[in-house]
Amino acid sequence: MDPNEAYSLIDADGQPRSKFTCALADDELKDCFRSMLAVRSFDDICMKLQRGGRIGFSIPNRGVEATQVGAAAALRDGDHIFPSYRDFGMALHKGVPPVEMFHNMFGNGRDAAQGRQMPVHFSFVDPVHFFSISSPIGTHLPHAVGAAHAFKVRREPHVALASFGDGGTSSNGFHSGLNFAAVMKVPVVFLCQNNGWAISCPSSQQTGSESYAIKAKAYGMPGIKVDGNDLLAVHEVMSEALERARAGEGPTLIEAETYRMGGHSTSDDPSKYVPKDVLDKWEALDPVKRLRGYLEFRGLWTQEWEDELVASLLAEHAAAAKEAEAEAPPGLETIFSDVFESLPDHLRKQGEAVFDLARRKGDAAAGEGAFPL
Amino acid sequence: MDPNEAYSLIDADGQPRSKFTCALADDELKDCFRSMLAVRSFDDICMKLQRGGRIGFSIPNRGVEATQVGAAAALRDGDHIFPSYRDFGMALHKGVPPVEMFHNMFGNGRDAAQGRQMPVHFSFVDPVHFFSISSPIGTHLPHAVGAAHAFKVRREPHVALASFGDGGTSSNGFHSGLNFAAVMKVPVVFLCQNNGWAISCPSSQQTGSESYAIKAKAYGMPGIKVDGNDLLAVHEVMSEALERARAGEGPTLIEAETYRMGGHSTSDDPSKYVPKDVLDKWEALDPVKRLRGYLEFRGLWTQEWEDELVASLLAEHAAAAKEAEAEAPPGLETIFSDVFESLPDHLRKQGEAVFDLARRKGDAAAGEGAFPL
Amino acid sequence: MANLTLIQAVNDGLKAAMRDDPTTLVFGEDVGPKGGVFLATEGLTAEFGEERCFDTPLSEDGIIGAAIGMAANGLRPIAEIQFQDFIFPAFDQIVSEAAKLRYRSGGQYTAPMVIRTPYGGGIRGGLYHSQSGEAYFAHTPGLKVVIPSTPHDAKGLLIAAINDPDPVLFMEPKALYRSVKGEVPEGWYTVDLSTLRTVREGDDVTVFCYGAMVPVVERAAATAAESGIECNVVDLRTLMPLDEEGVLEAAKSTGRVVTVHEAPRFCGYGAEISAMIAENVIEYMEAPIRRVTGFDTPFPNTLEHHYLPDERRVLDAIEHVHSY
Amino acid sequence: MANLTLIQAVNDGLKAAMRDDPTTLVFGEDVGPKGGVFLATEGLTAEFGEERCFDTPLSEDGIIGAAIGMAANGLRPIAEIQFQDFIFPAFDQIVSEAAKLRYRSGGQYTAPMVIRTPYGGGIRGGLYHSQSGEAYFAHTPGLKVVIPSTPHDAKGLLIAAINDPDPVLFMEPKALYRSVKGEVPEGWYTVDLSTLRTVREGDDVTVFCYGAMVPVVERAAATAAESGIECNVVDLRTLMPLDEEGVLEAAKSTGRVVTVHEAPRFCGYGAEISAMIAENVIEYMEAPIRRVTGFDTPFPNTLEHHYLPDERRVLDAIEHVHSY
Ligand SMILES: Cc1ncc(C[n+]2csc(CCOP(=O)(O)OP(=O)(O)O)c2C)c(N)n1
Ligand SMILES: Cc1ncc(C[n+]2csc(CCOP(=O)(O)OP(=O)(O)O)c2C)c(N)n1
Ligand SMILES: [Mg+2]
Ligand SMILES: [Mg+2]
Repeated sequence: MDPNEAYSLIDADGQPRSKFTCALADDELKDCFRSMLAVRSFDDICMKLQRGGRIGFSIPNRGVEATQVGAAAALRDGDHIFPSYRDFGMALHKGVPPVEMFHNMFGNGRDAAQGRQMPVHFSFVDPVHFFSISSPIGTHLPHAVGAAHAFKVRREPHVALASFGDGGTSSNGFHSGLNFAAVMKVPVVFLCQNNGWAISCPSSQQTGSESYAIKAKAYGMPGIKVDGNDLLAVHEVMSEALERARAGEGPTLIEAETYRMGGHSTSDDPSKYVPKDVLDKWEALDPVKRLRGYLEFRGLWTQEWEDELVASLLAEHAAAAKEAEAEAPPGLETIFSDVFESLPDHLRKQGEAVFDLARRKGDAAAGEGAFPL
Repeated sequence: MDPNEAYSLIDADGQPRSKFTCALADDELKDCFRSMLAVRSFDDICMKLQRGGRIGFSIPNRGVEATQVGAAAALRDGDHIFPSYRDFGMALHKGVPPVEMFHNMFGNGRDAAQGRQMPVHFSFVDPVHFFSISSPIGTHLPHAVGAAHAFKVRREPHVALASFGDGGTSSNGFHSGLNFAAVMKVPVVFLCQNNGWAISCPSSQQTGSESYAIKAKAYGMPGIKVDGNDLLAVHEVMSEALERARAGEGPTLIEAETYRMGGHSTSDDPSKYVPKDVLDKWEALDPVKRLRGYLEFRGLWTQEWEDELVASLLAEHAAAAKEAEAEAPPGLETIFSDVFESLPDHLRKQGEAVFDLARRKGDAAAGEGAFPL
Repeated sequence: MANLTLIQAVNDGLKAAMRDDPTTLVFGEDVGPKGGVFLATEGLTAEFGEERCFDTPLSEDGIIGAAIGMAANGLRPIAEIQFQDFIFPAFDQIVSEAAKLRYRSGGQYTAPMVIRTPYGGGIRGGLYHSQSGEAYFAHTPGLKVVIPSTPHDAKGLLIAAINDPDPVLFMEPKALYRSVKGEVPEGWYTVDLSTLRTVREGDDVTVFCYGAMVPVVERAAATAAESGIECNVVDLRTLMPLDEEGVLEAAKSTGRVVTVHEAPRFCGYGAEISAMIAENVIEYMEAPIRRVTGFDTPFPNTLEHHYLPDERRVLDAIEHVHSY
Repeated sequence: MANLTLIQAVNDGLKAAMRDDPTTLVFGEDVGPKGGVFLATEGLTAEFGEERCFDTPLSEDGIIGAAIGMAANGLRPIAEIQFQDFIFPAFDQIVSEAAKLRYRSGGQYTAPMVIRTPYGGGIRGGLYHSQSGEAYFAHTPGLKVVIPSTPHDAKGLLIAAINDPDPVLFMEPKALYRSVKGEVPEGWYTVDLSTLRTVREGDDVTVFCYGAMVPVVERAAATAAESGIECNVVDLRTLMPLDEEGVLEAAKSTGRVVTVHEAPRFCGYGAEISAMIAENVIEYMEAPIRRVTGFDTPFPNTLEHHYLPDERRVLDAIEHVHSY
């Protein structure tokens, strides 16, 4: 395959471009469609919560649902995901309960990370290893390589998936991660979600290369470019890459060409830099519409079914958000725990001083600062 | 050109592989040959000085002379060199007086850097901009990019040459440097001297890629592989890359395939990891022998001429070494100067304390530690 | 004079410096058309063109590395690191290269450049949009470290940093970007580096602080004054090279010292202030030297207001050293 | 018991740990067939195979990044950084990732790993083969920092670090690699982290030190004793988490304190010791708290013996605080 041409199976309306066999069974296809709607639902609610000042921050995911769900659907039990902050679609598809995700969005005391991270910086071990997301771009690529090495030395049939953006390809971690992966020949798949932008930086200023997939040449691994708005194509190339990895044939770089239809985050105003006509072009390639078209072509879709799905997702997510919002914030002691496995003396003392001061002078007041201002 | 095939003009005996026009005039060719002998002479003396305990450290250069001299010969006045520690062949060819280099090898008070750096970490502005060498691998690639940007904004016709090893391609600076260079389209040439080893790490464990030149694909620039023991070929591909850069067409990555015939440094024992048969293979491809053969083919060489050259170089270098060894070490105040342009109070005080203590308790004694032990 | 926020003063300072010196240029992530995520660079590409204000790929290593090369070859780069939390990919370039270039080349090559970066908490940014890294850099010989706390200083110190012959890390307290306003002279002016600013005079307790902690300390000092404790509040402004004499004088003048910063305490900048005093003027000290700082933990999100020193905590320390 | 050099003890410790725990593995630049540039890893590939001891490409970012992923997925990586001077390309991975993983995931993911790296001067290594970076790491919440000064401790602390559930930076004083020898027990044993070692008892002056400065301080203390000054010499061994109570007790016991390290003074580790004392037990201090350190300059080459604290300088400080 030419790493500069995007591989695609269905067209803008979801019609098959040519004869092909779809590896996904009917219920799997429907499940993927449900997950794409779930991403949209989760996304919408978060946007509303943020606009309403009830959570501090969110990351829009509209436009990139097929890449995330298609990739997640290709994984098997035991595979690990090393995600970036935009990848919550993968978590949703893998069955993470939305309420757990809302605990993070509200940073409450039931959040696995005790509200220590910003919203969308998830971390799960169950039902899927969804590695703790950090903000610094690209650092998790070598982590995926290390985790994959552990699979290899334990002779386990699992693969690590590292997912990142077009901007991420410029990071130190991209270079060291891909280089180490190829030299160590470990079971890892690198998924570059080329969504057109790194905040306001377009791909043309991110790299001089013909594509992101072609960067694989620098490391001696296959580089595949796929239509990221075509869930079937994403699923197929991901599945092949995962099989190569499982067979001990080493890593693959996949570029999924898609588009970020919203802003970078709730703090961003994309109208300052995104050309309207480009948005329109991509709107026509909407991934949900395309999978819907294909489902219909396969006789798996009715409007009624979709309406029901949307309604039940909304109900579920709204209830989850409500539940999370009602939770208490983390306890003060969580500032000091989890720095080390056990609490060293100096942190015990710092913690005691906080409680002591609160007793003597009252509690600290929350500030007014909001994310990026 | 195929970035995985090394371009070559002359064979192991210096005979032209096919008809070609040599861009180098007779005197230039002879000058290059002289420089290659100069590198060998300088190298030999440094090795002897180190074995004799008179300098602390050196870096052998046997085997890579054609790459360094061929590249340097292609540069024009005003071009800047961003070298690594093995690149003193470029400085010699560009006319840096050997005695200045020996001041550095002995770390004496006439060393431009006041003996602050280890041997072979040169820095010159005259007669050529030979950027201050630092030990950390790969950091100077983005420096070359920045310097090239300055040429570009000032509309100067100069080029920055960044030179580094095969190991250097794994560094953060390789990735950021090449990426920025291509995006910014600045006049810079990246010369990867693939000498087979990064200390004891062979290329097969440095990268999974088919060649180093092909890494250019990841950045969208031409990648050229050249026979690094063939001075004519190196000179030709360098000249073309420099012209492209001067014409505003952006950066090029050149891989010069050569071989490090000695150890990594005077602290290294290569017999622990270098296979003997590989050494023999490369011995047959000796770059000095090859240029000698070509000079003879052109009727420019006699044994007598070479003997005279060798003798005069030895005399010059030995005298220079002697002069440098006799120089006094840097003054104590040089510990504190050049941290900032002017001496801040706290450093003035720290310096005064050193002098005060020396007065009261005598001078500090030199330790016995030697480089890497 | 204009009444500007701190971020406006930064923007104004950049414009003044760029108008003054054609070799200056600004680059970093999103600093071009978008004008920076905090709008510090708004309008620069429009006024100075794409050659003098431009976006770079997402690599701090590349940003700082390229800046060093530019600086060494006659330009005056002003690089932006979007958040100080993201400066670490460039740590090698800063510590190994920018900081040591003059020394290791005997002054043949130098790196006169400014790295601007927002730092500190107070915006619900969690672990990676809140950190204060000054101690890492102040500990690195060859770097200057500057932190303004007022719009006036932000502009004047920034221009001074740009004019300085050495690499300067210019840390901007993002919590103050829009929360403080002040009079800022028009056009080009500088505030000398390595000078302290006396924020408030007082004979009872000396409080050293900088950046976003300055208004917190001011509030605490005002409250302390109500109960008769007069604080001598000193804004350090330049952390390296520090006006050590000035610090020691201020410490001696009251014999009671509190240092306040957001960064973790252990090996934080406050430790140096304490150590300097304990080494040189300990005999004047009438109380323990207290530090009010962030905790020795990563920076939390929901509970950030407990992590950050606030008026309560500063006041408590002032009272403690006063009544000791 | 065997009489080993410090580097032999490190090698022995690696072997003991790798024999004990099959999930341990060693990697880095030149650690395989060559056995490391200092021979710390000699024989490991031969004994444990290429899967458990191997060379990596030249990228510290990759070495540490991969180690984190291995640690988070059930292995016990022991990564070597060839010289601490070259740890900075991995600074982001260490500070942003290894140090913060447990905190930011609420313990769902952790990074139990060891980073071994030779540090310090005394081998004519100039700017980039001599630095001491402990303050950078001790200031970073979430990391442990360990520095042995004897063969016995090198082995015992290393095994303890490998067994520790948190990321540990294990800094080896390369100046002592072959210059000290000592009795080292055979087989597997640990020396508890966060414990001090009393090197010499004395009632007059307390000297805190670690790593390659310990023998320097010992010599100075021996000389001081000749003129009747008895020093309490404390080897800190674990810099983070430090046994702070032990430090304060030792400081109180003499009321006169000197701290010695190679790293630059400004915001160096010694500042924290001074600050801790000035904050908690200043009333016991009978003299200024002195620091004997490297200078606030990059590390020079020809003149390194002037840069490094030596017996003269330590003795001078001891005499000064003693006679104060
Ligand atoms: C090392 C680092 N530098 C800068 C940032 C600030 N930042 C956050 S997201 C982002 C753009 C990322 O773009 P891309 O990788 O394409 O991912 P996308 O947001 O498009 O999914 C930037 C610059 C960061 N998080 N980390
Ligand atoms: C960042 C960094 N890591 C490690 C080292 C130690 N080191 C010095 S030279 C070298 C190998 C370099 O190999 P290569 O780039 O191929 O250059 P060569 O020595 O072969 O010319 C290593 C690992 C270093 N100098 N810098
Ligand atoms: Mg993107
Ligand atoms: Mg090499």
